[in-house]
Amino acid sequence: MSSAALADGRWIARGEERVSLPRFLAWLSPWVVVLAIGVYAAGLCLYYGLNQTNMDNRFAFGLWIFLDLGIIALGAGAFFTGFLVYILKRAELRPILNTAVVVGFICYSGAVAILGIDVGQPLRFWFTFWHPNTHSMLTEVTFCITCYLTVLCLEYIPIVLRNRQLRKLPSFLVFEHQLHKLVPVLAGVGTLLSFFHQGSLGGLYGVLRGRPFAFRQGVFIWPSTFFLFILSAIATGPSFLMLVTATVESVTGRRLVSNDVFRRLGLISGVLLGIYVAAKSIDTLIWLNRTSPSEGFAAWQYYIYKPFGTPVLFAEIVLFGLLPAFLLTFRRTAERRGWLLSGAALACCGILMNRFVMTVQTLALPTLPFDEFLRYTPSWQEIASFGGVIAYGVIVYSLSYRYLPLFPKSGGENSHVSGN
Amino acid sequence: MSARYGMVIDLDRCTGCGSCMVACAAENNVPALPQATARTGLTPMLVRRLSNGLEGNLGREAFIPILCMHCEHETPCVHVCPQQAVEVDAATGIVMQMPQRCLGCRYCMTACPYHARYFNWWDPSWPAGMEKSLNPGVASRMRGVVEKCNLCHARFHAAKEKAAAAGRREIDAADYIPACVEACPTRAIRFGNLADPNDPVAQEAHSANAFRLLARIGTEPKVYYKSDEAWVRSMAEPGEQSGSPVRSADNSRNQSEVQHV
Amino acid sequence: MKRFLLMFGLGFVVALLAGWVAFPRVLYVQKQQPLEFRHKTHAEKSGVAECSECHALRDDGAFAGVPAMEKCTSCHADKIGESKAEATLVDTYVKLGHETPWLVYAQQPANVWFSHAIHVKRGGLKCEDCHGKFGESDHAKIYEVNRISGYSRDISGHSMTRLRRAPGDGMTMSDCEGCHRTRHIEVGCLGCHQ
Amino acid sequence: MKFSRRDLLVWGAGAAAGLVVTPVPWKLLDDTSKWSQNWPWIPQPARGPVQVKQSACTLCPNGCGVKVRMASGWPVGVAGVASHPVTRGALCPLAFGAHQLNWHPDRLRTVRHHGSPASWDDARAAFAKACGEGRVVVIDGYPGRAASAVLEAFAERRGEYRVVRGAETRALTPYEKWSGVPAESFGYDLENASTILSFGAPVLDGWGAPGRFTRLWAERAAGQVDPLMRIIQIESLLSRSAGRAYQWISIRSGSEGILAAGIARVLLQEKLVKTGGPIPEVTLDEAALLTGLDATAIRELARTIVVRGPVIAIANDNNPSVAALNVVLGAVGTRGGVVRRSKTTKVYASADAAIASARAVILDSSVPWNFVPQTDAEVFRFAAWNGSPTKTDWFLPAPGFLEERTDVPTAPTSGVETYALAASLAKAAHKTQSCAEFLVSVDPSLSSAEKIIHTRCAELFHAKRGNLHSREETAVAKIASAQKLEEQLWSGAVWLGEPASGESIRCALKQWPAADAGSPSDWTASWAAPVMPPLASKLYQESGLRESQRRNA
Repeated sequence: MSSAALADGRWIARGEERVSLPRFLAWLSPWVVVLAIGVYAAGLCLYYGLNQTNMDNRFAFGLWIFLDLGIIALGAGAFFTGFLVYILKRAELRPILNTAVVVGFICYSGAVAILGIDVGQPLRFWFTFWHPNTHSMLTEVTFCITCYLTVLCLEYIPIVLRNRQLRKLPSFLVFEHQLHKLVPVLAGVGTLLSFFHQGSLGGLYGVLRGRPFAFRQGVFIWPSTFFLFILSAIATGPSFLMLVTATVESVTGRRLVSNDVFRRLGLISGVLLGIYVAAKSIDTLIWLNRTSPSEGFAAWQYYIYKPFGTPVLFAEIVLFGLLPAFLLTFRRTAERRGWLLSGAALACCGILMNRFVMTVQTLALPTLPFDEFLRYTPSWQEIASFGGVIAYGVIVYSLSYRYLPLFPKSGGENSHVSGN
Repeated sequence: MSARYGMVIDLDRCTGCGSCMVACAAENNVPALPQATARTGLTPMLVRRLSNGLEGNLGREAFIPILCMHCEHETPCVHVCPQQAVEVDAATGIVMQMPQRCLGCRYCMTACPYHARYFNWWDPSWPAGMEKSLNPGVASRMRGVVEKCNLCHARFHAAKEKAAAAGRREIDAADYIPACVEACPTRAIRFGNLADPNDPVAQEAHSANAFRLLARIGTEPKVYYKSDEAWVRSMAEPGEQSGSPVRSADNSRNQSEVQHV
Repeated sequence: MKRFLLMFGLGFVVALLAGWVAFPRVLYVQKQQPLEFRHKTHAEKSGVAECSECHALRDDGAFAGVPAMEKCTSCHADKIGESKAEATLVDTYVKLGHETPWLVYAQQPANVWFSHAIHVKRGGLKCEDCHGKFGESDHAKIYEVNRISGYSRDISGHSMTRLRRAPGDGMTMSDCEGCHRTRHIEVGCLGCHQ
Repeated sequence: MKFSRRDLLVWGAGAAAGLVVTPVPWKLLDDTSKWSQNWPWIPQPARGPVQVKQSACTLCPNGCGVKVRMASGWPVGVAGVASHPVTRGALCPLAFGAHQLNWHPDRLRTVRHHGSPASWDDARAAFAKACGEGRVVVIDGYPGRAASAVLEAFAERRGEYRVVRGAETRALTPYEKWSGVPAESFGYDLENASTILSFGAPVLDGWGAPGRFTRLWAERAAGQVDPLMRIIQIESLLSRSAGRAYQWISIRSGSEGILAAGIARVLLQEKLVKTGGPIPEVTLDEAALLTGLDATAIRELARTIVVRGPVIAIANDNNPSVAALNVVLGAVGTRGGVVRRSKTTKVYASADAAIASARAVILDSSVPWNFVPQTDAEVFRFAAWNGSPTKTDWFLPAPGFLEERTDVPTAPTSGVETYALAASLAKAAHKTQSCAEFLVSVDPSLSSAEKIIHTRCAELFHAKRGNLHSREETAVAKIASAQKLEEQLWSGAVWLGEPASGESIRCALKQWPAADAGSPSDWTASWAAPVMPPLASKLYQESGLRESQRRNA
C-alpha cells in the first residue's frame, strides 16, 4: 500500500513503504507495557532507595553494571562506523551509518538512564564534574560517556530533522544543514571519546588491585583490560549492527542493505575479533602466571567454584571468540547469510559473556581466605528496569525506522547520506 | 609532624565477645534496622569466626575483628572514588570516608578486598524516642551512601578541641582512643601511632608473630594482627591455609607452651 | 528575522527577571526572631565589652553558642524598661524558665564540625572575621531559611552572585576553604565534617 | 498580531537561554544536593553540652563500673570505668548498647492486668487486698541491695522472702551446705589463682563480672602479670572459653561431676594433695567410661593441675562433686581458692519455681525473666521490659537502665566486698516504680531504700574499713564525714573492703556427694532483662557471632 493511504502517512518519508498504523501500534504495544513496568520499577528504586534491589555490601554491583558494560560495548558500532566512513573514507559503509547512530544513541542513553538509578544519590551526580578525582577510571567513564552522548544527540538530530514534516520548517532545515557539516568533526570527536571510555570501562575493573581476579598489569598508565575492551568493542560493534539490520529486514521482509555491506562488516568484525582473541589469550596467560600469583592468588583458586569453572574461560575465548572470528572472516562461511549472522551472534554473546565475567564473577569470588563464594539473584525491580531499557531501545528504533530515513532507498531520500 | 594511627589486634586474646562491635555501632550512631541482614547491615567493626576446619577435639577456632584497614599505599578505595569522597588524611593517615560527598556508586566497595565498606541500603531509623540516645559529634548518614570506620573521628575532634582550648598544638594521646579499643575487655585491640618508633604498638606491629591481611596485594594496611598459632597466621594469605591445619594446630600448642613456660 | 529577535529577546528578558528578582523571594522563607534583641544596646547599657562574656567556651573547649536563659535572667529577672520585647522576655521566658527559641543565623548543618576554640584560641581569629559586624546590630534581623536545603541564608550569603562580599556574609564550605588556602592550613574532609 | 506556534518555540528558546545566566539552575543543583545531605526525616543527634557521669551497672548483679556520656540530659554512650578496682574498665558487650534499652519497643510503659492496661492504684489496691487475705511470697533476684532489705522487711510481716540465685551463686551452694556459711558470702580469689579448672563454666564468656576475669586472663595468661594463669576448660563442645583456654578437654556432656570425682580419686590415691577427704566410689575406669576420656588422660590431668598452684575448680552451676574436688584440693578458704569475703551469716531461702499455699507472689524486676513461678497465687511481676508471655496477673513497669537510684552490693563471684551507688541518670519517659517503692507505698511504715542506703553509708563510715576508689584511692578512715562518703559514692566512687583473710573454712564433707545431687536448674540467666540492647542483638545476628541471643532465655 502507498504511504498516502496511511493515517500517519504525511509523516512517513515520501515513497517509503510502511505497515499500517494499527499494525505498527500493535507491534509497539507489548514493548510499551514492558517499558512502563520498567519505569515503575525504576521509580521504586529512586523513591525507596536501592533496598529494592538484591544487591548487598558484598555484591555491590549487579545486573545493572553488567547491562551498562554490555550495551555500551554493543553500541560501539556507532563510533566505529563513523570512524570508518568519515576518517577512513570507507564510503561503502554509509548505508548502515544512520542505523549505527540510532543504535549507538539508544545504547548510550539507556546505559546513562540505568546509571542514574544505580547510584544511591542521583541528586549528587554533578559532584563528579565539580570535584572530580582524576585518578578514578569512573571519572573518565562519566566524562567521556556524557560528552559522547551529547555527540550522539548531535548526530541523531539531523536524522530526526530529515523527517518529512519537520523539514518543512525552514529554520530547522538550515539548522540541519549546518549541523550536518559538523558531522565528520563529530565523528572524529566521538571516536576519540569512545576509545577512551570503552577503555576506561575495562580499566574500571583492571585497576582493582584488591580483586586479583580482575586486576591486570599496566600497559603505559592503563591496565591491559583497557585495550582489550576497546578491541572487543570495535570487533563486535559491526556484528551487532549486522544483527540489528538483519532483524529489521526479517521483520519488515525487505532488503535494506546490499550483501557486500554485510560481507564487509563481517570481515572487519572477524579480523578484529581474531586480533582480540590473540591479545586476550596472551593477557590471560600473563595474568594466570605472573600478575595473579604475585598477589598471592594461585590461578586454580578462581576456577574451583561452580558454575564459574574453566569451561567459562574456554567458552569466552574459543567458542565465542575464535569460532565467530573464523565464521566471519572466511569466504566459504561468510558468503552464506546464515553462517555470517550466527558468527555475528556468537561474537555478541562473547562480548556480553566477557563483560559478565568481569563484573559478576569478580565479585562472586572470595578475596580473604575465610570468605565464601557468593551468590546473588537480581530482584524483579532490577530485571524490570533492565527490560525497560531493552523495550526503550526497540521503541525508539521502531519509531526512527518508521518516520526517519535510516536506510538508503533507491534514489531520493538518502541523497544527503551519501553527502553529494 | 604527621602521625600514622594504626592498630595491633592480638587474636590470641580475642574471645569473640563482640564488645567492640556494639561499642563501635553505639559510638557511630549505627541504627539497628530490623530489615537489615548479614549482607546488608552496617558493621564498621565486624568480628568474624576463624576455624582450622577440623572436627572434634582437634578443632580450633579464633575470632578476627575486621574493620577498615586504613591502607597506606595505593589505597584501593581512594583511587577509585570518582568524586573525592575518600581520602587518606596527610596528618593522621586515617582513610576518611565522607558520606555527604558520596554518590553511592559503590565502586569503592568492589575495590576493597577486606569488605570493610558498607552501603546504607535504608534510611536510618530508630524506635520512638531512641534518637535521644544518639551520640553527638557523629552525624547520622542518609540512605544511598557508603560508610566505614573513620577511627572514631568524633573523638579525634574532641581531643583536638580540648588541646586547642588548653593552648596545646598536639593532642593528648589519652584523649583519642577509638571506641572498639576502649571497649575490648581483654585489651586485644591496641591503638597507637605507627610512625612513632617509641610507641609500644608500633613495636608490636613489627614483632615476630604480627601479620597483615592480604599483605602481598601491597596496600600496606595499618591494622596489624598477631597470633602465636600458625594456623591463625595462615589465614592472612589465600592458598596458604591449605597447609595441614592439624600440624599448625599442634605447632601452636607447642609455641604457646614455649611462650608460657 | 525581526520578529524572531523580538520573540527571542522577550523570552530572554522574562527569564532574567524571573531568575534574578522572583526566584530569591520564592527560595527563602522569612521568619521573625522570638524577641527583638539589640546587641548594640547591651554593649552600651550593660557595658558588655567582649563577645565572649556571653558567648563563652565550655570547659571541654566546646562553644556554648547562644547563652542559656540564666545569663539573661542575671539582669532581666524583672522588667527593665517598657519595651514589648522586654515584657515577652520576662513573662514568657524568664518567669516560666523556658529557653528562648532563638533562630541561629550561623547554624551549620549536622554534618559540619566547627571548633571555635581552634579558630579563636589557636588561629587567633576575631569574631568579626566570620560573623561580620553582627555584634553592633541594633535589631534582630529577619531570619531567612532556604526552602530546599533548610540552611539559614547567612550560610550561603545574601548576594546571589556572591561577588564583592563583606566579611561574614556567607559561611559556605568554599568560604572556609578560601580562608584555609590563604593561611596554608591543610585539613582533610573530616577535619571539618562529622 | 497573532502569536504562532513558531513564536512560542522561539520565545521558549530565548527563555531557556536567559535562564542559564540566572542563579536558578545552579542554585537548584546546589540546594537539592544539600537537601540530600540533610534529609529532614533523618534523626540527628541533639546539640548541647556533653558531660560524663560515673555509676555502676545494674543490669545484672555484677555491678560493673560504668562511665556514662550524657548529652542534653540523656545517656548517649556507655564505657567502662578504668579506675574501678574489680572490673578495671571492662564491661560485657551488652552494656555498650544498654543506654538504648530504655527505648526498646518491648519496654513496659503501663501497668497491665491480664493483658489490658490498668492504673498503679488498681495494682496497689489489688495487692493490698491480697496481703489482707493471705501469705505473700516476695521473690528477689538480686539480694543484698537496700531495696532487697525493703522486700525482706515487708516479707517478714506478710509472708516470706525468697531469692532466685544466679548460676554463679548456685555453684557455691554446696559449700553453704557443708559449712553453714551462706553462698552469698563466698567468692573466688581469682586474682591469686594460678590454674583454673573450669567444669563447663563460661569463664571467658560473661561469667561473673565479665570484665574482671577476661582482663585477669588477658594479662596473666600472656605472662604480663604474675602469677601466670592457665585455664583448663572441661566441656563437651568447643565453646568460647574452650577455644581460648590453655587446654581444652572434651568430655561427654553432663559427666563433669564424674570427671571431678575421678580426678579427686587420683589426687587422693597418689597422695598428690596434703589434704585428705572421702574417696569417691567411682573407679577411674568407670570415670573414663562415662566421660569418654581414657584413664591415663584423667590421671595425667590430675597430675598436671597440682603442678601449678593455687588451683581452683569452677563449676557451671550447682555441682557438689566439683565443690568436693575443691575441698580435696584444699582450695576452700585458702588464698587463690574459694574464699569467704564477708562475715554475713544470713542464709536466704532459695526460691523454687513451685510456690504453694500463697495468696500472692510478687517478683522484683531483678528476677530473671525465665524464672516462672508455678503457682495458683496472684502474681505481681515488676519488669522494665516485656518478654515472652508468661503466667502473670499484673505487669508493673519498673525503672529501666540508669533510671533507678539504688545501691550495688558485692558481685556474686567477687573475692572482696564492694559497695557502690547508682544514681538515676536517665529520667523515665513514663511512670515507673520499683518493687521496693511499691511495697513502701503499700506499707508506709517500712523504711525506704533511700533511708537504708543512708544508714549503710553511715555504717561503712563508722567501720572505718576499706578504701574508696574514685579517680584516686582514699582510705575510708581518711574521709571527713559519712555524708562526704555518701556523696562520693553517689558520684560513682566504689568502696572496696580488705581482701579476704585466708581463714580456713571447715567443710563437713563426710562422704563423696552423689553424682546427681543438685542438678542444674532450668533458669540460667543472671541478666534479668528479657531483651537485649537492640544493637547487641542486631550485631550478633549480622555477624553470626552468637547463634542464639546470649543470656536471653
